[in-house]
Amino acid sequence: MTAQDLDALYQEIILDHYKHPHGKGLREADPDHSAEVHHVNPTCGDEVTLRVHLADGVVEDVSYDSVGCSISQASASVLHDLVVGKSVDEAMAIHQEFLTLMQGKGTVEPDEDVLEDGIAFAGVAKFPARVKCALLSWMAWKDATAQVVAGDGDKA
Amino acid sequence: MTAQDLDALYQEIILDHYKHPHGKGLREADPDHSAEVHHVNPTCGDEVTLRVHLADGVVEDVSYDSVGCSISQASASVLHDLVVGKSVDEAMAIHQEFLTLMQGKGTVEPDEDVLEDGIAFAGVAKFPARVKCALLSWMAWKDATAQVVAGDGDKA
Amino acid sequence: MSLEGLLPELAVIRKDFPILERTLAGGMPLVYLDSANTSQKPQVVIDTMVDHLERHNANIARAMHQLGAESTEAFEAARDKVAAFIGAPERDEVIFTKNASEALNLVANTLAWAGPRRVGEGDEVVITEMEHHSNIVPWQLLTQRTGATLRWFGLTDEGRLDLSNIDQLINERTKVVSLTWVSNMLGTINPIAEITRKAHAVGAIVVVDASQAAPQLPIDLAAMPADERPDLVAFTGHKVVGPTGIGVLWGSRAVLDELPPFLGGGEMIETVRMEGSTYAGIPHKFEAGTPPIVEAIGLGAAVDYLGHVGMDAIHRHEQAITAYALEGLQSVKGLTVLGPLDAASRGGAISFELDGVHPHDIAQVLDSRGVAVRAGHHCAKPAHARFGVQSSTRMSSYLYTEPREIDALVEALEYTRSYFKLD
Amino acid sequence: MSLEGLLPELAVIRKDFPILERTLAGGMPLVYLDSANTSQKPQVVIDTMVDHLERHNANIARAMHQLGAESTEAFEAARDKVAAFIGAPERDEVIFTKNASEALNLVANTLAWAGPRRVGEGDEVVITEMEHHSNIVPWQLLTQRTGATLRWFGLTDEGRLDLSNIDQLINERTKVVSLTWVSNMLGTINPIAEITRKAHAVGAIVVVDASQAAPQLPIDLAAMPADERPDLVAFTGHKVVGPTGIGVLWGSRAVLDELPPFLGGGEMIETVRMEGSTYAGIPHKFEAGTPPIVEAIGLGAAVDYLGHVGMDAIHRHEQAITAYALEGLQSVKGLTVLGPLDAASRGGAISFELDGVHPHDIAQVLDSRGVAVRAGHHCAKPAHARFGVQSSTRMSSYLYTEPREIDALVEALEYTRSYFKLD
Ligand SMILES: Cc1ncc(COP(=O)(O)O)c(C=O)c1O
Ligand SMILES: Cc1ncc(COP(=O)(O)O)c(C=O)c1O
Repeated sequence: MTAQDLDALYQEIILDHYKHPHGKGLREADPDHSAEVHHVNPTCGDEVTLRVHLADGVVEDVSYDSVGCSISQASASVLHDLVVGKSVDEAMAIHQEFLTLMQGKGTVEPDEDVLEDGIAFAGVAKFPARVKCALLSWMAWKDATAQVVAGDGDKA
Repeated sequence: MTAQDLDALYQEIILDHYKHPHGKGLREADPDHSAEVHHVNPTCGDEVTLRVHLADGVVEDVSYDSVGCSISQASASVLHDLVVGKSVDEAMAIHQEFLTLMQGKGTVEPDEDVLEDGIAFAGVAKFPARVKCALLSWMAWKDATAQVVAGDGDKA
Repeated sequence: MSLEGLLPELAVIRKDFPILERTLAGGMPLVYLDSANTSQKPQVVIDTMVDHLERHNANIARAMHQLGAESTEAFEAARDKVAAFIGAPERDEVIFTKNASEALNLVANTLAWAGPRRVGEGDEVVITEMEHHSNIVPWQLLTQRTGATLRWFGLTDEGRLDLSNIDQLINERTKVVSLTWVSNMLGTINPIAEITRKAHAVGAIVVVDASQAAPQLPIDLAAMPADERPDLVAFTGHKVVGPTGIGVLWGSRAVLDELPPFLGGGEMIETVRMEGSTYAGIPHKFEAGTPPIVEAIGLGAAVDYLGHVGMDAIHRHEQAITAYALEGLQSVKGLTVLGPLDAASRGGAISFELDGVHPHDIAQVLDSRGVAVRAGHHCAKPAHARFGVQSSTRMSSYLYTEPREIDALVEALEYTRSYFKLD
Repeated sequence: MSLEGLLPELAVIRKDFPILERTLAGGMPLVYLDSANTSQKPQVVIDTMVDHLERHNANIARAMHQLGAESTEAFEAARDKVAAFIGAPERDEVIFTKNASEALNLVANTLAWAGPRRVGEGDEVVITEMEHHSNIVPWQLLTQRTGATLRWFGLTDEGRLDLSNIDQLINERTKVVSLTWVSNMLGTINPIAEITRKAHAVGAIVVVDASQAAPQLPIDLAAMPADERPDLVAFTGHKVVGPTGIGVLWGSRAVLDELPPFLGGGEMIETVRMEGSTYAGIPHKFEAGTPPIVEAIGLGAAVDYLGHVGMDAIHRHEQAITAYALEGLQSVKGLTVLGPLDAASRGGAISFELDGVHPHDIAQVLDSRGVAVRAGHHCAKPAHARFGVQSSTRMSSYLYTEPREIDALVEALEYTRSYFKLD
């Protein structure tokens, strides 16, 4: 990659989220409506422990503890911003949008209205080795959310 | 290989032994002074069952049953000619001479006084894939002979 | 000489294979009729490998620099190509092994250890009498080691599977049925769909050795009805114009997920602590260590090449050559073909006997005329034993084989007869 | 720039490696410092493989035509070359596998099944905390599956084996001690002779992972005193300038004869009947199926190449570069090297941390300057955990590395610090 690509990858927004992550730390949550997952990136060992708390179909909180590179840390922070307070359906749609962006090999134009700071990850999509970093917490979130939904279903 | 090599491989002597093998067939032998072995060439599946009968340090008989190509059949026949009636030590020396010839990649000059018809196998030594054919019954003979000698030793 | 069904661009295709220009000892041109043993390689496969080694070589997955990214991308693109070649329902179901033998052993070895598919005492594994040793010995080892029972289909005199006792053989104790799609000795094409249906009906999994099928039959796994689709399919790179050192195990995600790991090490893990480890998902779970990277990339180029020529066209070509060869061979006095005589229902490997000359001696005389065939048991001793022979001579063609090469074989066989002074 | 100990013909050697001429994105020349991950290939290795594929390709052993004889001869000559490279007491003790991981698994897997070396309940297997995952997971699988116990040597703060409890660890219950010769993360060279002596004294066998040793240390097994000579040694082709898809397991005939077969199939048999089979002797017993033929031949050319340069000279070169790199790296503010700091007693892989920047980010910035290093856990998670880090950045040199490439690395690290706005 060139110096220019480097700057496309490490957008200021990403470095800001990295240095000042939003919502980091694991918070207590009502055990009936929450789930915790632990995901790792087997290639590099980056890890995230992530808790999702849902209430009445709304994402009440996403709290997480993680070790990893700037991309993986910043993307957890952006995830927190984007999904907390949204309905599960809306949040899943945002997840899908982010996934599409990341898997687009740099050809997908991100929608700022949906992805907000997440558009800064458009540059990451060009680096296959880093896509996994950006998706680590997002995949963990989806997994945890599915678990809560399934658990709630059991009780219904 | 060329047509010339082919003729070097399939010497008349070899084809004669192949068509009219000496000593072929399994013969009864005093169980105290004989051993039977079964050897296969794993590559092509050629097989020999071979019995050695020793008496007073002399090779009384070598009898065998075998399935295989002209080279392996002819070499069993020549083996029979060369070792039957010889002392075990003499026979082992002939075995060594034949082995040296076959492993010489065509560079060893055979001694007709020792190897008699066996010198016809000089051409085979140039074909690594066929050396195993020529040695099949010779290796079986050595194995069986060693077994009888060891067995006799036990009784001594 | 032009036969119905030959590849229209045969002369052009032959030019793609540099070895076909080789002359042998005594100035003899090469007549290569040993493709069921290993196929020759087109220039594009060789060039792709060279380009990788000279310009993009790096380890994969773990390396995140540019060379690493290029290498990883080429390796994973090869997986996509192989998945497309066999119509795999999912690309991650394609596992790279070192050859077909390892692929078959991977299955037999892991079935001993854990999981719902585990084979134990009282269980039965069914194979056939026409299997290659690589689809016999792994199952012998598995059943011996676990106390299970090995059973097998016999063969008819014509060289087909004897299915008369299929309902006894495949029963509620059967855990695995493993069989070859196309026999490497007899050429027989087996009724995979029918046998898979029976096996699935009793809850057994089906393993198919496609080592001889992949080179010559179009395969579309996704298009097969689920109850007729095998659970696992193995083939080997060097028989589909790819390099040695690479093989493929395709397995349905459901079954692969049920198998415990095979080899342990780098790349197949999720996390490792001294006290214990967790494992990655497929395909990585079964790809421990640095995989055969340049070999997978070469295989990708190989199946692409076959795809461009067209597997339907290759299959037609093989059938045309096989029919022509069956006819030519049977014109030789004292020659008996082992296996089905109908070219339309068989593969292109033809094993035969010639009265009065041992296969080794035939192959040797043929070689002196530049004609390369295989002599021996072709790693199928039980099938030879079934026909009361210990070895045979085998010719096998491929997409680059011309009718005049069959003529050369037939002539060389006549010469063999005269060389050994048969009437 | 010229250092004491560098290869005298370094410029000429670099010309042998075509990839070193590569320019990367943005016109950056390649600075390849990831050789412990995989080494680059000299032209002679590539050309040898191409020549084989274009002119001599055929299956081995089983093929008796001219191409088959040529291929078999080249393959077996490669075995001779590898045997010479490690000073193997017998050439038949050299077994070709697909990589080091398979070699290690071969041993761990077969020890579960049969024979005097069988590992069972109550037995102990000893490894170390600095092993590559490929020398951890196989032993975890073995001990979990058989009810044996896995134990391990810890590490000192300096990154060496903690031998203080060696007499408790290696005891009369110990059946196997398996350890790396040179660590791929810490660079540490382990005292193989001493540990082997202890293990042999209690009747255990010793398995050595020489994946990082074979590229840089002269190895002469035959010259080792028998009680200090490991019983089994594994290494991998792609780290000794050979291709991927090929690895080596050397084992003493005595121990190899005691192990049951690993993979079953073609070439590893003596005879096969449906009811049961008997197996060939070494090396074939452990080489089921078509082996990686062109890969073995490539490896033969590779070890020949290293032999011509001279392993002593290569070792000196590595030491010189390593000393220079240790010095350069430590001049970077906030950088900590993990592992021994004395170049004379370590290998050429140097892992480090840089305060305030994650290894992935370091590697990415380095890559933008053409400098290729590895970031992550290097398949040595437990060793990272031991030092309380989750990942690290690793540079690794080889016989083609120049001092100016170390300079480029150091400069790029300085640039990384400024890019991430560290003071
Ligand atoms: C010390 C060590 N052991 C084992 C291996 C595994 O080698 P391979 O991936 O070629 O099987 C490696 C390299 O990755 C290594 O560095
Ligand atoms: C039917 C069949 N199965 C399995 C194999 C084994 O393939 P490989 O030797 O590449 O593992 C072969 C070829 O040798 C074969 O013809």
